[in-house]
Amino acid sequence: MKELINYLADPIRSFPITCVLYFLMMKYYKVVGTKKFAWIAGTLFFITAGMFAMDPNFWLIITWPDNIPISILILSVGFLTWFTLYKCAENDKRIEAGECPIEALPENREKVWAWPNLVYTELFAIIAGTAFLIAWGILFDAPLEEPANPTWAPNPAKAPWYFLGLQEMLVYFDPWMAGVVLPGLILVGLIAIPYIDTNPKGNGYYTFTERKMAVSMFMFGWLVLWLYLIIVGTFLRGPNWTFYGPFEFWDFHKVVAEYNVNLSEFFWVFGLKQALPGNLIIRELPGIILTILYMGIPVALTFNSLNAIFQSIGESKNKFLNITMIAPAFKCLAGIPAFIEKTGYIRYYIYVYLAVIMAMLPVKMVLRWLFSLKYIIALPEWELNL
Amino acid sequence: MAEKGLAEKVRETQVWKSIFRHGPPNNARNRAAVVAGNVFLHLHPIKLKKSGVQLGYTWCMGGLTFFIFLALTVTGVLLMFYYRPTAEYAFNDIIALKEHVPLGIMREIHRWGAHAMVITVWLHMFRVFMTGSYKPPREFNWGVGVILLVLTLLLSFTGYLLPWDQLAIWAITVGSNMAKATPVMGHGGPGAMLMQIGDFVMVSDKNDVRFQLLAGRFVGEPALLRFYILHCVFIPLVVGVLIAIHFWRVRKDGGISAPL
Amino acid sequence: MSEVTRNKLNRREFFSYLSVGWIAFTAACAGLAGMAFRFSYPNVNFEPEMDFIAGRIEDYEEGVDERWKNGFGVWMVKEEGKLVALSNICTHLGCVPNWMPAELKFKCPCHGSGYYTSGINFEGPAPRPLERYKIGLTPEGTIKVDKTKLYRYEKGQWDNPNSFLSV
Amino acid sequence: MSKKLEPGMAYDMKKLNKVFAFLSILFLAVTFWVFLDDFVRPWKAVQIQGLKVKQAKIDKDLAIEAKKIDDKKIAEFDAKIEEGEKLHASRSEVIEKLNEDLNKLDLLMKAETIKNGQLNSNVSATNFNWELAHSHHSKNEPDLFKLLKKYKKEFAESKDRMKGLTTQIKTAKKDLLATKSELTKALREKAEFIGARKLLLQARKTTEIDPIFVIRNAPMGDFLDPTLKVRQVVLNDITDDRYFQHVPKVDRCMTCHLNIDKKGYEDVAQPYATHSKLDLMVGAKSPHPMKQTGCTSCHGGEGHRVLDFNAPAHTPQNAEQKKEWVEKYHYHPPHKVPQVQFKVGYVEASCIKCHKGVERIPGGTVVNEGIRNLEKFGCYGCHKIEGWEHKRKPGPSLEKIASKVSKEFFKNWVWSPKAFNKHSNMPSFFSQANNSKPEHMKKNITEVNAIADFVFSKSEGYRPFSKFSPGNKARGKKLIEQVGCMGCHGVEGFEQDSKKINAFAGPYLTGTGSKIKSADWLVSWLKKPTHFQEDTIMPSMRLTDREANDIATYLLSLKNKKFEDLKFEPLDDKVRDDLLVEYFSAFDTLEVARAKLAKMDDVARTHELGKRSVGKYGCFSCHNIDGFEGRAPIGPELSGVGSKPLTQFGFGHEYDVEHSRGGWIKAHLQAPRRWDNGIDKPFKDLLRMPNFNMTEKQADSITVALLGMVTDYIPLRGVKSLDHHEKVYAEGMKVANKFNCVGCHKVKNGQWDETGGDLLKKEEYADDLNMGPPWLVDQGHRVQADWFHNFLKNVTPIRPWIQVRMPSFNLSNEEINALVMGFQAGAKQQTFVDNHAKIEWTPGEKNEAKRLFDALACASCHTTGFNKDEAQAPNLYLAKRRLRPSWIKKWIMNPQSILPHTSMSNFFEDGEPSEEDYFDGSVEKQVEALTKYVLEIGDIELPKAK
Repeated sequence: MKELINYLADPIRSFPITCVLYFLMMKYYKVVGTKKFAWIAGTLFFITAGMFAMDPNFWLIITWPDNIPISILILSVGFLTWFTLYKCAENDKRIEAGECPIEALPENREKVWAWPNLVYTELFAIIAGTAFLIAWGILFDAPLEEPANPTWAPNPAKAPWYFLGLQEMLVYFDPWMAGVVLPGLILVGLIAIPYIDTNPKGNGYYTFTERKMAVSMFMFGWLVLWLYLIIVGTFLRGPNWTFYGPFEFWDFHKVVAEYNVNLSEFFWVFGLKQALPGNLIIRELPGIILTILYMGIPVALTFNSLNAIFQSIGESKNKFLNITMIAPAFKCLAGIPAFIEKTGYIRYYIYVYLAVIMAMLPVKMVLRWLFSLKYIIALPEWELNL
Repeated sequence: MAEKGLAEKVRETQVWKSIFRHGPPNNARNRAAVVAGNVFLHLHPIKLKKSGVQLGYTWCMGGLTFFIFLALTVTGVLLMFYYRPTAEYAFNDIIALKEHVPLGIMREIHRWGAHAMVITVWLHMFRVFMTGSYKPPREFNWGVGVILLVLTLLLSFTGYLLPWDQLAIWAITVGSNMAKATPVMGHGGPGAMLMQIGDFVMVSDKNDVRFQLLAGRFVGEPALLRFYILHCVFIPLVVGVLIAIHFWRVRKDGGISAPL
Repeated sequence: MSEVTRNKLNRREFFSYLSVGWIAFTAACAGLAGMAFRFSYPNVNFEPEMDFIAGRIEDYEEGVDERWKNGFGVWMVKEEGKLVALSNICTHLGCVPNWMPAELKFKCPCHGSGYYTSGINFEGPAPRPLERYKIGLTPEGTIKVDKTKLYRYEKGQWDNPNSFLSV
Repeated sequence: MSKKLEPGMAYDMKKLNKVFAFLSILFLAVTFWVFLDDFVRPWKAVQIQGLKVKQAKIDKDLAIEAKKIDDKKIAEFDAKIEEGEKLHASRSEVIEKLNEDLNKLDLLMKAETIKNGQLNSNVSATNFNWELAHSHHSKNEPDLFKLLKKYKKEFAESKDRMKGLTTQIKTAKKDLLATKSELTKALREKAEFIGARKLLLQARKTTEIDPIFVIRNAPMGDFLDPTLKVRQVVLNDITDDRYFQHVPKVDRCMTCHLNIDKKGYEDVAQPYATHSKLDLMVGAKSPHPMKQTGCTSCHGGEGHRVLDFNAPAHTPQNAEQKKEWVEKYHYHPPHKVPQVQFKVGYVEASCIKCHKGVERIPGGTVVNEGIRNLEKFGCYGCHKIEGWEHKRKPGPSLEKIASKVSKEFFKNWVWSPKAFNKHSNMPSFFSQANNSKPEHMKKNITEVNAIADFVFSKSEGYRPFSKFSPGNKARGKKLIEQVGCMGCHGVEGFEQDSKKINAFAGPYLTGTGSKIKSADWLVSWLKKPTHFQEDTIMPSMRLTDREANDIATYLLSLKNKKFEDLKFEPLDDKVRDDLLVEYFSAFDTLEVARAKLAKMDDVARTHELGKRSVGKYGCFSCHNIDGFEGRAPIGPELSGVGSKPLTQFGFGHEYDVEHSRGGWIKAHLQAPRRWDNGIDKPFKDLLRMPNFNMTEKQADSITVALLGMVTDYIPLRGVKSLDHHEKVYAEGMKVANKFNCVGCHKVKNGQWDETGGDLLKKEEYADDLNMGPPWLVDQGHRVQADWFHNFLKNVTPIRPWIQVRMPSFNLSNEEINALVMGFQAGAKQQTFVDNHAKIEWTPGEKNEAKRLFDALACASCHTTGFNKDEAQAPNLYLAKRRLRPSWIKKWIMNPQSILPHTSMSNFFEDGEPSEEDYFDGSVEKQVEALTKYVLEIGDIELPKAK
């Protein structure tokens, strides 16, 4: 059993699993968003967690002082994600029934005094928060290791836990992408959200049906691309940034079979059976062309000629296409011209490019797992690897 | 006539009256006055929609984040009395906090509070997104919020170095090495090698962004001092100003979001 | 004065005073911001020196020379008409390998990575060859090794003329 | 109001804009100003000028280089290159083919590398899995093992293929290179020929001011990689004191003194000149490299400050230079600086900071002289100096003075020692600048009378053991010259030599006849000084009765009539009583003091004043006087005088004294009483520091030594740490110094003043050093430890031709050991040498050695035991007991390398034997045989001479 979990936890498998779970959760959010589900899931979670904790290796990982915030994070995010879905489900049922959301009920629109209603709530939060922090401080010592010594590095040397998502990306991207471009785009993307999402609905109340696209994209980025990677980086990465299952001992000597090959090598050596060209640009031309093509996708999507094809696939009644969400996805794509018409090209391109670049991470992950692909463009001479 | 209670007597003193200019907030007029007349409370509107006070709607994460920020400021200022940001003393001062400084547990509270703030600020953003509260007219405030979130991470990151232990310097080393890879501006990033004329190297480990951050080629004493200043003075100041803007805009944008 | 001329005048005045004011103001503010920027780059730094004078070419025999290993962490390797300054930090986990004159290889005592005299790894967990440091001649004809500049084999940098001295 | 404003406006908008524009421009101007202010720094101008200096030097070198390169030769090279290029072009087909091959090989190699990498990672991963499975006895262990085996096999095969490919590629590349071998060779030859010039041209390029230079050093741009920058060394081993914290010293002097550690700028003006002692200081190969020792560790001053010329506290050498600096650099004397820079001649003061526990500091000419003078003048008697506390008192003991001189002589001597002996080290206390007034003189005379009465009353009795019988004065004089008295004493009648020798351990012998009370005392003293004073350093010269009497006769003939005729004024009771009352009333009323005085009788009063005066003038500091044992020295401590704040030096009203530590000390040494000038003081408070009548040179040298006595904390790792040998050597040298061995012997090759051998400067020895006391160069290697020990205990002459005598010193066993060990450590030798083993000869060797010994005519000088001629060299029969075999070899091989002046012949000049017929002309064998021979005759009982 433990070995199975160890096996499944490897990002090669756990990432798709997480994606599928996420997909199921969003698809059946009305089931998830019930109190009954919460009770069952909560109970199951605590039982499994309790069983997991019996394992010394797992215990070691979760009780390491700097990992405690992550346990708290997992618990609170888990609960609040359910809570959100619960709220959404409640509201959505009402909206589907033609009623207003709960927040818009007259009794909730009623104006109440800030004192004592709001002030007291805040006071309670402060008191509870202080008590919680003090208790946390007493129960767990703040981490402190050996005095700083620049001549030897601990292994693994990890960044603070909230940056471990970025550090995990380093496995797939060079630092300039994982450490600079991607975080920068996350920041820009977040700030841009209100300007991209022009859907006027869902302002001031929980809802999913009214803003499916926005919510599912945000939750995917937040839960899967951010929190999942942090959890992997914290719990499952040991010495040499090698993967270790949750029940696996962090053995220093562990080696994972991994030898990655550049796209240019695939193309020239294995494809064309030629020595690598001396000219850097020619050598990397396949990767460069591929990248340009990838970056061209958003432009291509605006072509009206494609629209009809998307439309037809989107309206297909094929069961497989529908269950795997391929048909709805194409339906979305078919909606692009309408979307552009509504919001304009600038919004469209910002939005789609952010999405495309965000998608580079899973794309690169999959390519790595499937083909041991190292770099699409490998120009170490210019420190430019993609 | 019944004897006046002690509380009432106190309320009638000139001192009390000079401070609180209204009676107990048990009627409409005074409830309004208590909020409007108090410099701390007047951040709040006098009345607000019921949904805005419901924990189920707000999760109170923004409030908690602000409160933790205050708690961190207080504990942080206190810790500064015992902590010296120098290579020879920093680690020992942290040990001192643990071993003999009275209520040195302040450090634990500060450390865990920092982590808690990162979590609450993320959850605050999560909630704001889920209720669509970034939608007009609140777009700008969402942007301020995102910057505050980044600054929170930076606050935590800069504070991470201060204990000056292995965990600290290597976490910062790993973190700051990313700055090295900044395109053109970092000596390990794409384009850096183009910035060279003869033996004049315009981007090297002695002048790139990482050097500016660390005041050195590696995490050393100047980096400790620089992070200390960033952590204790510079970022908190910026955060304070942005928090003021954030709150002010919440009010100006019509209070906590609610269905239109 | 007609409305048009007045507008014109206004415009001219606008350009003369208000814009000059704003441009100067902005420039000065940018200058002060630049001050803060420049202030953050110290003019001297107290970090240990990263370059050293390593004698003369004639001082080196064919093969591996260990005289700078302890002080500066550098092996001087003279081979096939080239003199190079090789880093002595194992590319695996940063231990310091030993030079094994009998087997003509560097062997890391931590996890057994092995390197040829050229610095190229051939056994053990080391992911890549040892790094080379910048090496050059001073006008006095002495060798100067600069550890701030690294040359990595897997990046094809060992062909860089600064990564070796022809002898 | 001429103009109507818009409603709601207090000002005219145009006016506001004008003011705004004005203020903004002002603001902008100030912003420019702040950058300019920050940017313009004097040292940048210095560095730019430095570039020109460097350029000039490179141009000079280039000119020299250009002479070496002639155009014809270059044309030749060029022709060769052209030819090579042609050849290379002609082989284009081969090259193309090779390139094609290489291309194919590269492809195979790349593919194989990838495969190999995959296999390698498989091997390591499978290996880990298998090891894990194996140690946990998992079920899948055999499968994993099989897999591992398979991977390993494949990996090995792949590696083999790679090796094959590598060789092929290497060959192909070699072939490719071979196609242009002529070209490469020609190019290399040319490069080698003009290599030096190329480097110089490159270097010259860095001195040019081109646009890139301007960009690099422009304001705001200069953070990237400026060429003009503050240069510094950080000294972790030497610290500055900052509120009890010792922080590494930082010196930035090289920011302007750009070439201080570079050869070739010796003749350039400062600040671009090379250090004047590059081999000793600053140079990378010197014992004090710049990166380790820095600048201000020795020079003083504020080395970390570079703001302008004044910041580092430069100190001008003299008024002239000061004037020049004022004009050139707006120089002003440094203020608020703890340690200003030393003047050029004073820098050696700093040696003392780090070189502790040694008698002489190598290379410290002036400071060594200063230390020697401190010792000579006995400064340490009255002033405590750390590390000097246990030195013997500089003056003779007065415990038996009554038997040596008369009271009248004593008084006159104390009043003015220089009147009797102008070379005397005893300083003058009386009739000085501040106590020459009649009322002072009266009191002084009374004090001297009281001192004499007191000291004589304390004096023990002494009976000489020998009787004087008049001898031959001329013979006595000759003896003085011959036996070596002048190693320690200057002697009247030998003025010329005395001046040269500058011996200081003993007094200058003049007027002895007027000084010494009893001739018997003098004879006894000459024969056995320890009989009179146990701890004297005066040795016995093993004089016979006749010799002692002869010398005494000569010395007694030296009279100082003028001094003898002096009559010292008698004691004035009233003045005495007044002085005593003053003493008594220090802590009491006059009445009590008078009552106390009244209780004392006349003798008690005189003795009381005598005792007080001895205490007042500190006589006991230099002389042993009964009753003053263990009294603290009267002068202020000198240990930290080099760090004493300048404000704590009392300059009084002496305005022409240079206002610096050094200035004060020097002035003080030359005229100690000058600080009382123009000050009205009571008699008892007058300055008492006596006048040594020092020359300026002496005062300077002592000033240097004293300035070095600083309180600076130097971390242990920064201090010169003596290794085991050096420590033992230093201890030995302390004894050698105490007994003035160095007065006669030179202990090292090199400078006179630091290595001893004063006596050798005497005229007769200067011509032939072999006639003087033997050099002790390499002595620790030359002689065996036990022989040396016995020799010092019981001196027996070694060199019969030398007239000067090795005295028998009054050495304790510890002192002998220290000397022996010291010399031994100096030569890095072991105590025990086994040369008593039987000498093993190879067949025929002994005979040949004998013949060689004869052929070299060794016995013509080393006559003892061989013939009846006068010995010109030491007795070889003693060699076995006295010398170390390894030294004998070294000596025979090349005696001049040890003692340049020796009369011993060098039989192996330039490594060639002078007698080639023996031992096949082998130097080693000859030396070996001679050594064996010399050692063997040591076993033979010395044939009775005569």
